[in-house]
Amino acid sequence: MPVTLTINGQRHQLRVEPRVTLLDAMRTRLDITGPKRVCDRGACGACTVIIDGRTYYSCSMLAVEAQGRNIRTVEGLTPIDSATGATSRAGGVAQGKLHPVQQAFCDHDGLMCGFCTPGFVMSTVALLEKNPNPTAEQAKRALDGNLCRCGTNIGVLKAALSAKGVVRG
Amino acid sequence: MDTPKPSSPLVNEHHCNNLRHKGMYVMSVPDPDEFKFYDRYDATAYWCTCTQKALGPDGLSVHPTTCKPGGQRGCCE
Amino acid sequence: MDSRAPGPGAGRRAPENAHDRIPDPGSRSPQVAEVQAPARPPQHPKYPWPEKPRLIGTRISRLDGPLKVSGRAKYSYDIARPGMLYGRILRSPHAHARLKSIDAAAAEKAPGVKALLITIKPGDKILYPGEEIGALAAATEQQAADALRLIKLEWDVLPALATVEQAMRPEAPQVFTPANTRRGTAQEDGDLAAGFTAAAHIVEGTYSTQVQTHTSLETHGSVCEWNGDNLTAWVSTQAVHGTREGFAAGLKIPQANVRVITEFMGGGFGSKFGPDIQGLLCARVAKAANAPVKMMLDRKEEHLVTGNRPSAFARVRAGVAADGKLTAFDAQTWGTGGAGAGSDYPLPYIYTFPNRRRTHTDVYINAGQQRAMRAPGHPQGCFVTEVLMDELADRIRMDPMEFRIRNLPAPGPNAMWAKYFPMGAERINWKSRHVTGDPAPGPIKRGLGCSANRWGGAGQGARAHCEITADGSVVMRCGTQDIGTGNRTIMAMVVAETLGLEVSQVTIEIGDSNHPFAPGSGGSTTAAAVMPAMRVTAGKARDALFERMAPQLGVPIEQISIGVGTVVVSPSTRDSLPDGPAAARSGQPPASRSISWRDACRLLGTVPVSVDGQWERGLSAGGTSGVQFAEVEVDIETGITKVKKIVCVQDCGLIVDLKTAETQCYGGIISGLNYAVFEERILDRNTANMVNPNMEWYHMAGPSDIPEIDVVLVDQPERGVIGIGEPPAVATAAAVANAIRNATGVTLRSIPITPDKLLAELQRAGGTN
Amino acid sequence: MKAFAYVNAANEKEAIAALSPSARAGQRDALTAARSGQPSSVPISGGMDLLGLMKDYIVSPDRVVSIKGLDQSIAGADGGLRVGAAAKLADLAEHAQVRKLYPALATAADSVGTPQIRNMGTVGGNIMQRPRCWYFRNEEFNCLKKGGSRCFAVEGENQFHAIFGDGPCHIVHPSSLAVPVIAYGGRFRVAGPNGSRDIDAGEFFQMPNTNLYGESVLQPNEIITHVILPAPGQRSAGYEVRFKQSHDWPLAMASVNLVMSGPTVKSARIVMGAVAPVPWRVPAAERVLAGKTITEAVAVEAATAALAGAKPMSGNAYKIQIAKTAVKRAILKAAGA
Repeated sequence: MPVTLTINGQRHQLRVEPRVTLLDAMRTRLDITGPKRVCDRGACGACTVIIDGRTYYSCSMLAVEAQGRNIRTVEGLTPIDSATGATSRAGGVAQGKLHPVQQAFCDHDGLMCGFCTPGFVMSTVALLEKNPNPTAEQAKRALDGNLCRCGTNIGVLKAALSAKGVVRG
Repeated sequence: MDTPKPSSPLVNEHHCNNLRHKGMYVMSVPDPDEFKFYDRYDATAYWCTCTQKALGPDGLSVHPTTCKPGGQRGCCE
Repeated sequence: MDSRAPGPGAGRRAPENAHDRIPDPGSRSPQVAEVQAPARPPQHPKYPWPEKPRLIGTRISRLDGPLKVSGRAKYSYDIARPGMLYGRILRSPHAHARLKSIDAAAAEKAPGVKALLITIKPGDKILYPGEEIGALAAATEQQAADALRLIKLEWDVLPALATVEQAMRPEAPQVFTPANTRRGTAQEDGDLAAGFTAAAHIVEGTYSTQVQTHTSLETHGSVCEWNGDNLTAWVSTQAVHGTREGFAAGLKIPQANVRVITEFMGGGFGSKFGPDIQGLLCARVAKAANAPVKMMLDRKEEHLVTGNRPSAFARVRAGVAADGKLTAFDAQTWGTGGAGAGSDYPLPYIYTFPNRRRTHTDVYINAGQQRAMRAPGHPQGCFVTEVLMDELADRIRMDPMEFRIRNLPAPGPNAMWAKYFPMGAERINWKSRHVTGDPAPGPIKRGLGCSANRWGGAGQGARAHCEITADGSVVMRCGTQDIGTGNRTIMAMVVAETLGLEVSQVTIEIGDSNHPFAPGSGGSTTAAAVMPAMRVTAGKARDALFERMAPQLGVPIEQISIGVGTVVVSPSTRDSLPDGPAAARSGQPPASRSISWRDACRLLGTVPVSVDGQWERGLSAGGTSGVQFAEVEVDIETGITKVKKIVCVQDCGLIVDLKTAETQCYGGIISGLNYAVFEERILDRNTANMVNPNMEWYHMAGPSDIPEIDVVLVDQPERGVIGIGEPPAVATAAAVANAIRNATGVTLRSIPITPDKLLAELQRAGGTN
Repeated sequence: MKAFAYVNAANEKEAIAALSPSARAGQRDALTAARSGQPSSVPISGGMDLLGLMKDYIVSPDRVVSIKGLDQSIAGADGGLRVGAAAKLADLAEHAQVRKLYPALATAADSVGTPQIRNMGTVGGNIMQRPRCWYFRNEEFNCLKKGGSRCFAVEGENQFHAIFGDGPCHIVHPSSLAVPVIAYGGRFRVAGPNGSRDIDAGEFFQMPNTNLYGESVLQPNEIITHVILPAPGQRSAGYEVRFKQSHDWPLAMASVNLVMSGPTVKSARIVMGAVAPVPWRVPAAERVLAGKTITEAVAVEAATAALAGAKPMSGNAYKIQIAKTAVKRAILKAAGA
């Protein structure tokens, strides 16, 4: 069925079966692969996106049900710098032009293999857009829907508590 | 030149050519002190490179004691 | 090791297991190089580590951080190729069964299906749930899943072994050939009877650890694309070269025809060293469909078939003398690594029991097989020994840390526990530790515990290629991979250090089997294998640059050296390394001149510097030691443990990037915390099917479960680089278990320490309220 | 997940029409479909639970009817509270009046899952979610609830299963909200082909020996539209014990609602969650509190009474202690002690 999705401010029209999740539509049809498929059951947070200001598990929502809503993925936080481009080579993304949360994750090493990272970044963005100065407890609770297997949580928490300049959503 | 020499404390030329374990890819330097801190042990996970599983082409489990030419297993090389 | 004292294990004898006897090596060459080499640190490397490094040992942010935080890092799971199909694997729903019939006709004709492959025939037996029996590829994921369900299978379901108890029963059905168990030979040393006679106290008990699965966030799998007879595979692997070899062997094609790419990789923890059966199936259906195929496993498959840490059981009897010296250790141990795989682990761990005996038995059950998992064997041995140590310490009423120090093996650079224990004690406020059983009123009991760990971590064999071009670009290519450790970043640090550049000026290309050979990333060996190759190759490139510059500048090569972002030409002779000893000595600043890096490289014209280099002795080592302390709060009315703080004192030789090294420790500790209280593969005892193959009931710590973690990294620059992926993961569970014991006064000899176990012990000890 | 047709219902009426047997291609009888556990039309709201069931092939409907058009308001009504079934759990948890007047409800909403689940999940969806029993949720086990012949938990892995109820199925009811709703004496407003009716929350959920294939009296062509609570007692609270402090299900929880007469309890309602196939109200414990001033000893006495009838399975006796603690602490929390 025809589905129109508004992702990172861009409208995408596609035809998908009703059973296709928002996550799979983004990943397999639109090459938006920041959101990851990890547990595929709403238990790990790697697929987290922000819809109308709130975090959602995109694995647990049908694409058809996401129509008419403002969907933000991790890609939307950082426009691609045409000078460096999003090459697959390390360091290719526009240095110094990251979203404050992304920058804080880099600065505080809130990532290792990086597979959970887009989800954690989005949960942190949603938290800080609502509450720019969270306590450690508030930050942990806000991130409780995300899991990391490498064990980057210490860096993630430091990033969440130190990222400044996030605009209230 | 320090070219790694092809030999292994666990699997050697008397074993099936298709027997594999992680150490064959990682090439860590044997630690001469290791057994000062505990006795010898073998925590190794083995697999067969033909099947890419821990079971050989004959459906039996892969292990250095059985993956040897001349044994009962017909699949060995 | 201290040469004055014989090592505590000096008399330890090797077992008589056939595969432990090492026949004379060195005649024919197997396909895979594995190394037997002297590990003694070498003497005078041509390119030694700098005495006063500019970058090494500092905190540098991950080079691939921006790509990862922006979602633009493309993992194997993210690869999309034109015309790509989606593959799914047909698996056994049973743990032990014989196939009666199979009918795939409907699936073959199903919409979107382009290739179908059945690898089982009636009469064949499967040995664990999820065992592979076929695969197909279809145009969409949904079509692939639909088609899979159209395949009709009829089975004779056979009795399955779900637990070690079931498998070890004398009347158990014989599921495995030649038997359900494989008994090892006893290892013995000293005089056990005399040891127990000398003991003032004896502790007896059965200790156990669970099966845990790797649960890498990126599942196993690949995208396979054929171009004629050539295969390109994007694989989530810890070993691009090993995986190339595996594809070639499994598919019977030349390695020259295979290219494996792993630009980014979402965790492996020891479970990803080859294409695996799913890689072969992916390549085969891609060939049959004549189209690229993506075949990534789902979470359930990942739990069932891609590896796990074996369980461990130990029936132990151990003695201690009145003076606090260990006297005797007698253990029967067993465990399961699944269907036909081993489960051995080191025991007793670290501490010196002069008289001891141990026999291990591998027990096979109908479950997916074990694979190497973050310090294979060590967390098991550490848990059993360290909990026992606390029990023994209590018997002689000695502080458990003092007791440990009294029974340590001789110190050495790889055995620094006696120094680290007091360091950690200070930071956890060990002075505040009460004797076993928190006397404070109320349901919340607080406790402290400690434990020790060791690991090897020496690597070798990595090769690299470096190019410096006239525009000043530096490209380093190496067939290693960054599995999340920060390898890419520390590689750049070493290259930049050597060439006087910033890390951002260096391009590191890894994760491709077309690059020069480097070993797989396992055993905490990557840093120790790759950093020397970086130092040597960059050093050679620098020398080659100087060689090319010298005639053009009209100076002898000895007068050219590296500055910071510059090449320095000085009239005096000096050591070729900018940061070498000679540089430090040269006091006079005569009329040297600096040429910018760009200008210096411009002299190369159209022909770049292009050199090969490889790992050399003297720049890396193995053997690490560490201690950990835990502080917990246990609610004795609910059995819920909250880990409040972990202190970790850990060495790892020369620290390259302090930031990523610390993160490795955090990660190891959190994995140990999961092992202590949360995660467990739970099999239905009647069918051997896993009941929690998900991330909901397979418990893992989330943000609110993470304690404060205090890491002290001990820099040992004189030892060279040593890996640190595994060491910090070893000791946490034991420290937490000991802290829980200290808090509650009850001994938990089994992890994970879940509320049911804790409440049962509390009940036994006299009730909870 | 099996393919299905998608219907976007604009309102209640359309939703019910789409869910009704007559609207279905197969014309199968709704009750037969319900008994088989495989209704051919199912409503979707937040979708968290349904998509998981469908991905695991536990439920494979032919038609999915979106009911997001339902009321999502949270407002005072008739001296009590009316919550639209489409209200998000996050909104309920953060609602100032709810937090003040119905703390057990707010606590329960706030402890559901994770921020993402609370953002997506609705009140109606939480009430109507299917059990989390790992035998029910794994396709390999054809358990009683799926039309099979046995409950695998009985002789299997039952550490998270029920300690009350006589089976034959031993799930624990998964809804955290249902527990305080019953404690507050609430009711569910249900819409169906014949209009709207209210059902007492305490009568809404059904034991397996009454209804093996579902967990409530709701018919397949009915939907919950509102949760309606009367005025709360002067004191109330909820307490949940969970294994992980991050995302997890409760090992046991309790909601306590006290009508006070000065410092004395006039009447009490105590409901436990995660201990039985339905939210488990414990009149014996309520009676202990009646006429008493709450002290630790009284709370322990009530908690002991609450668990007196527990019939643990082979591996979950520990939950008795945990549930006892939950009840005790909920009572003390409600009393402000």
